[in-house]
Amino acid sequence: MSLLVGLFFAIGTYLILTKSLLRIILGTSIISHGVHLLILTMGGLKTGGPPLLGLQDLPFTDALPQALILTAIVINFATTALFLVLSYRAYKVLGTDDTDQMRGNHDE
Amino acid sequence: MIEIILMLSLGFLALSMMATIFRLVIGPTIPDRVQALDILGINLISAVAILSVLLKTHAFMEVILLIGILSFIGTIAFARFMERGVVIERRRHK
Amino acid sequence: MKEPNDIILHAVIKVAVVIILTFSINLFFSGHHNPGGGFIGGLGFSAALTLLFLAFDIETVRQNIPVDFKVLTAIGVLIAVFTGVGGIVFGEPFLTQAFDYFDIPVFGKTELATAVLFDVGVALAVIGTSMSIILSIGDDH
Amino acid sequence: MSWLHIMVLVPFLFAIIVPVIYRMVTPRIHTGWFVLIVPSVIFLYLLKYIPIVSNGDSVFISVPWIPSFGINYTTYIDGLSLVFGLLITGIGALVVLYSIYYLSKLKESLHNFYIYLLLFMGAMLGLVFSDNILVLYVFWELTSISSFLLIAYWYQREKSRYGAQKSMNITIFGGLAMLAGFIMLSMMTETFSIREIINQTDSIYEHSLFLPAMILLLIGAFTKSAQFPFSIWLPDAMEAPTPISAYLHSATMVKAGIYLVARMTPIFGGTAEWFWLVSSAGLVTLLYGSLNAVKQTDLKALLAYSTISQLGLIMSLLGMGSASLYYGRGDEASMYAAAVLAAIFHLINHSTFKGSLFMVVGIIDHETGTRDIRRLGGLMHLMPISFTLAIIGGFSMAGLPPFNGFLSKEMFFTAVLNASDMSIFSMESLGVIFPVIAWAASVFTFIYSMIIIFKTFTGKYKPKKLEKAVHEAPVGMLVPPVILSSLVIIIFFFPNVLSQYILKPAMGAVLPAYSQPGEIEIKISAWHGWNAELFMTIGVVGAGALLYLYLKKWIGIYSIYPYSMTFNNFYNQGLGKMEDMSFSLTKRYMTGYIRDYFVYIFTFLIIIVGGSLFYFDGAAFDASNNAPVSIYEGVLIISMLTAALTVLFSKSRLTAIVAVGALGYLVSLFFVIFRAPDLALTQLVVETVTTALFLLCFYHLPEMRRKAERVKFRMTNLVISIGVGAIVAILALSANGTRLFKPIAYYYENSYELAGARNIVNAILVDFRGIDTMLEIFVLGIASLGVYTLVKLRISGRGKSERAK
Amino acid sequence: MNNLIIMPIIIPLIAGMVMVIFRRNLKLHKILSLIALSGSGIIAVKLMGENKNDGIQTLHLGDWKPPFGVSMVADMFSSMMLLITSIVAVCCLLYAFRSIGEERESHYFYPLFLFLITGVNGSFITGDLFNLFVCFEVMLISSYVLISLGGTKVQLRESIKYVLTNIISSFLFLVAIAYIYAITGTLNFAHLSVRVAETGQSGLLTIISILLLVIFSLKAALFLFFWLPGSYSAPPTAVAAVFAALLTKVGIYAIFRLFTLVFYHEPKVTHLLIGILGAATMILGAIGAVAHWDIKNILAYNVIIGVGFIIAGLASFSIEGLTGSVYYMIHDIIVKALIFLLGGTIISLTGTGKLKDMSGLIRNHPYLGWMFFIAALSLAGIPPLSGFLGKVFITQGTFEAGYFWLGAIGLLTSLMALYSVIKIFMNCFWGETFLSEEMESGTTKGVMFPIACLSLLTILLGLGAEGISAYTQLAVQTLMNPEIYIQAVFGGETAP
Repeated sequence: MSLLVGLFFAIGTYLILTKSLLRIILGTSIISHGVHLLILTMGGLKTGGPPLLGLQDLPFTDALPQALILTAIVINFATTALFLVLSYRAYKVLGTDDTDQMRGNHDE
Repeated sequence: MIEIILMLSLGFLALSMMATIFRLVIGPTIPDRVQALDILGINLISAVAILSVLLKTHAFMEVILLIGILSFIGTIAFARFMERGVVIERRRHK
Repeated sequence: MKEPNDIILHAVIKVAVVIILTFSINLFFSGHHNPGGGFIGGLGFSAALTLLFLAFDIETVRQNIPVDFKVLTAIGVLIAVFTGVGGIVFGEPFLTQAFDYFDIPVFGKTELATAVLFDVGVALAVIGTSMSIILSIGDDH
Repeated sequence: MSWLHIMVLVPFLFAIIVPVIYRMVTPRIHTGWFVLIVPSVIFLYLLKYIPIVSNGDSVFISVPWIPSFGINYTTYIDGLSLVFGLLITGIGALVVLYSIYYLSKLKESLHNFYIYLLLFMGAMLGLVFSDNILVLYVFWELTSISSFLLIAYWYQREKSRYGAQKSMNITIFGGLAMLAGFIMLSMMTETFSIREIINQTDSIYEHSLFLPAMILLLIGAFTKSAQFPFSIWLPDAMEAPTPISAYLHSATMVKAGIYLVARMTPIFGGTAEWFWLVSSAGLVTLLYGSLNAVKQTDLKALLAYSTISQLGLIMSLLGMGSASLYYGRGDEASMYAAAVLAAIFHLINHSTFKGSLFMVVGIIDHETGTRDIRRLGGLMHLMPISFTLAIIGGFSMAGLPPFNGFLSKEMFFTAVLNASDMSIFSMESLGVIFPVIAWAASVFTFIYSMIIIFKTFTGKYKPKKLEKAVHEAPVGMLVPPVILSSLVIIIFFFPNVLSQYILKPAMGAVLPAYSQPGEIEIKISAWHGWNAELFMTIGVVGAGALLYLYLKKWIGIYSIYPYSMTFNNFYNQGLGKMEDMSFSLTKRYMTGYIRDYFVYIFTFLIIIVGGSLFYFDGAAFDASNNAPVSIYEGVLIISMLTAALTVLFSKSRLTAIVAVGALGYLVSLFFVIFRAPDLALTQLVVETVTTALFLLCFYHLPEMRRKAERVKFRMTNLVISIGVGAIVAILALSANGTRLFKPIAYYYENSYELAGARNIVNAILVDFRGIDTMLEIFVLGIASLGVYTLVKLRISGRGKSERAK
Repeated sequence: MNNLIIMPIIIPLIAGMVMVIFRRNLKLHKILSLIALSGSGIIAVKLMGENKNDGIQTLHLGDWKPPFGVSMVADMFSSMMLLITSIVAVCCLLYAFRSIGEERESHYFYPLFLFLITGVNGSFITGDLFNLFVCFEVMLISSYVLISLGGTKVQLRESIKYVLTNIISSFLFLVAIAYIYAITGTLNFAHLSVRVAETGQSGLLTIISILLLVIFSLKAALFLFFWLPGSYSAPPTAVAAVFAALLTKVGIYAIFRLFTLVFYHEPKVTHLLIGILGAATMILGAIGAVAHWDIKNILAYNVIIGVGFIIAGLASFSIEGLTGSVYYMIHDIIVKALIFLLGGTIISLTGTGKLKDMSGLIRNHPYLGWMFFIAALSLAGIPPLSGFLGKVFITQGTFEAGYFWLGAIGLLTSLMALYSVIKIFMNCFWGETFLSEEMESGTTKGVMFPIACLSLLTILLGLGAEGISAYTQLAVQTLMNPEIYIQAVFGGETAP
């Protein structure tokens, strides 16, 4: 799992380092998956049943990371939505999705 | 016994998913991809169902239902998009 | 563009929306003990609404559901906050949730928890948010 | 709060009401008349301390300011601070009087001028009377600031601004160095009080911070007192109105450095380092100033350099006098103690004659419209009084009798001669330099003094080069220099009165061994036989007169020394270079290109975290906690990777977006496997919505142009991304292998009893960590507002905003 | 238990949401936002009083025992930050009333402003690592919206950089949280501190603390400040001022919290690294500040210098250094807001930010000019203004820790900071006046009051430093002794 997360991070980072805005956003998406999986992994994998009481008598998996991930997913969703619209507007207004052309003049 | 069958079907489902993803990736037309996505949804439903049996839990029932709904909405949205070029219309009849 | 013919779509969706709404309400209430909860419930709800928007158009839906979703969001957040403030009123720390079991006719033994109220806030906020995002973008085209 | 504190604060308080007065009286009365009250009153008030101080007593009154940290507004009057206090207020009063006639009440914004002036006066008084080093520093910086404002009083002029900035840069730099020194001093002694520090002197000699503190303090003192090579700001400060030059840049502010050295002498004095640093800096400055003064053509610039030179003289005297502390008491000690007395004596003398000279130059400037020596000449008959004043001041500066400068110059010679006989601090071999430099510098001092007097007042009158018809200055403008000039003569005839009541107490403050009256007998006399000093003076006069007469023959030597090698040039070039280099450097890394920033960020992350991984050998792999991977999961992982790589290599937007969506679904499947139904649900829905948003926003954009990027670009990306991935993975593995504690989550397993919920995750969300959820939906709400405003609100262009549709 | 603690979060939150509901009533927006911010200010004062009398105040949300629920902790440091946040926010708000324009106002400017403050306040009082993340996100997402509110080209361009950088840092933050949870199994600061102390700060924990440092550095603009100059020059003045005053400070606060409360066992590594980063930040910031001839850029780089300097106090990890940092942080928040407001006013007057295109403003705007002068001096820590005491103590702290280079760099860069702002003053206010009052593109009407308030505050804080010394000493005492904090959170019981 950790390796998978690492790979997600590597791919995401590569995407972020490219010039196209869309790829950058996709990169952040992939990284976010990586992050969520990482939190889950760090909570300990497959060590129990689903965190629902009354289903079975097994010990439960660590529920806290799941709750954290839920919050993180939602927050990430909010951020991504905003960022998407932002870059969409930026594309419309600036006429490019190439970050290289978004440098801006230093003296502005 | 049942477990082995379940495991096997899981494996097949996985293969099916790989195939679907392959279709998703190479396309070549948009309907191809939309189809692939839809199939992926169905595959997911089956996979979750089998997993539930394997894990002996009914905790994932909602998941199954939800996947169904989403895949439904997704298909409609894509259909609409392909027909009109717009997903949500501002006003239909001028 | 040819005049659209959406009769089947409309018919199906009208049914589907009801089913989805029911399901999402179920998800919402089951959240306390089963998977689900305010967030998913809310999203399911907004999925149903989205279907409406898909099938019909923004103006039509807006006429029938005259809700400013941003206001809905605000109300949702406020509800969530005020369930917390309730704790303060009773001299407990902020966000102290209470629950107890009541015998209500028809439903039998029912648990009533302020956490559900909190979840209502969550659901409203989620519905408001997702709808207003979708509508904002949809409006832009 | 005693009267003394109030006296220090009076200038500040008065500065506040000056604008009011200015507004009330402006067309009728000159605001200066009201301001004049302040220094006069304080001067008179300070006079009452003379008897106290001359008895060897001191006054110490403390008012808490920030007592928690031992920073108190403590005033301390002893001989040294009294001398300065009297100078500040005495000369201050004269300067205010002079300014009333110098600055027109109609044309100038007088309120600004007097506010700055009062600010300065208060700061200076605070500085000299303060016993707390931090409070001293406060006032010290205030003098720099008020000097900055005064130099740039005519702020429309480019040169004024330049001079102001230069003085500020240098003096504040010095101030900061001094602050560092003070901090070290307080670290050694655990106190901010100068008196307490002096009491602990013995214990700090061996401290490792002793020398750094000393050097830093001296940098502060040298910058303020325009010692070489920090002197370059002083000539440019002459852009200030002349009363200011007379006041700040010759009589008071520049002497703050002297004051500091004198104040610190009991702490640092008696060591070889202090002796050498102070006296050699002084001597070099003395020579440098006098050499440079000769070549100046602007009268004020000439005076500026002469001030530098004289300050060097005083500084070197203090340095030589510090040797007295090495001996403690006794004959040798008193021999060197005389140097300190001379220093204070010359300090006063210099204030009198230099103040008067500045005022004369101001008069010349005021009446002729120029200060350029080449355009002046023959003013003797037109301005007889000014001429007389110039002679008195100039001769005193040159060290001729019967003026006070002669006395202190003689004492200076005595001091250097004594120093050259010194047997400590390696003076046996190097001591001979002292008299040589002193003599040479005195020769040049003589020359420039003559230039001031004779180039301006004798020779041919050149009316064509002047803008105005020249006549003598109004009486009011002459009064202050006349008073100062009379002092010049009076002091010559009655030096011992001054010595008795003012100089000796001051010396006692510098050399604690002599703090009680009657400890030492030093008699200042104009005539002390045909000794070496007298011959030196005669030599100075002779050589000086000769050189002055043949000035034209050798003045060309100065042009040999290239401008590019001067410190002034270093300063200008340095500043320019610094800005240019800063700009090019900043521009180089602040490209505005987000990829570059990410390259920095990730590289930094890799280096720092990777480096520490390596450094701590922190990677700890422990497979025992790792879950076994089943075939099904393997397939899933491979699918996920395929999807992720598809994103990486896809050429079409749609493919990439869909692939990310698929990835999301697969992740949700993972959540199912890992027994997280809530997560799976959420992930599914969120992924759908996100993908929909992606499509909505990006579908209409043109296809991605996959420009063939350079290999280097891609390699960089590759290396960095692998690095990031590796670090995350290694840390994850290590963390997974190092579970030190039982997670707190076990508590939640009682969620049904605690929160009435069977779904633990939901219980955590709405109850245990309800605030997170509350804020999370809050974030959602904000995001929806953000999306809305982004779509709807389009303010185009700058300033004028118009709403699109 | 003290429910007051949560008030600074929920008051602006509720007020903002009410405003969202009544979107069209702008008057209500103004009144409510003022009330909400001053309200949280008053509560902060009250909290400070309680801190002084009764020690650290805690609130265990939902009445769950400390490590299990989320705890809110208001120690003196947090309370002071809360108070100063409210003050600065009120001033910027007053400035915004006159300057922000109706378009932005009707597009939720005031609610967003309040939400930003909510996030900032939340970050200051939370006692839980994950909750800190959430509060950060509240703050960040409001700042994303605020920075892009208006949708001009510059805003869009710069906000993309800003948002992206912060998204990445948020991800890394989550990653670090995951690691910490895996190793220690807890998220509560106090509990973390206990557990870390129990096992000793192993190499792995130190590495993760360094990872956290990197993350907060991104937020605090410590060394990784590349996003800052651009994004702080894009939004309207009032917003830029709040950003400059508060956003980086939240990152700094987090660094302080973590490295005094949890990861304080290896100061020779972590704190030295912090010091090096601080020094590099100061140097690069100073270089950037001298380099530019544009008001916004100069000021933005000055923010960076300030960050480096505050951090230097932490690096020293001594009582003096931390005292200095606390003082300097308070000072910096005020004076950065002040100078950004002033700079924005100048730009709105002249219509340009380029120093070479302006001159002689002091003739028509003497008060503006002198306040700028005061702000400039205060910025450089010239006594007796507010930055002075902080400067002295930070320098002393670094000296006592043996980091003489750090102190020296701090002093030198403060000189360069002074040079850069005085450059603005000299070029903008001095010189020949060629812009008559009629030709100006903006006015100072109405915006002078908040500026004057802040100017007065910087003077008073300098002269009356004694007034808050009791509080700063308490704050430092808590920072230096993690046990006090732990004790307060667990209320005497031993941590599980």
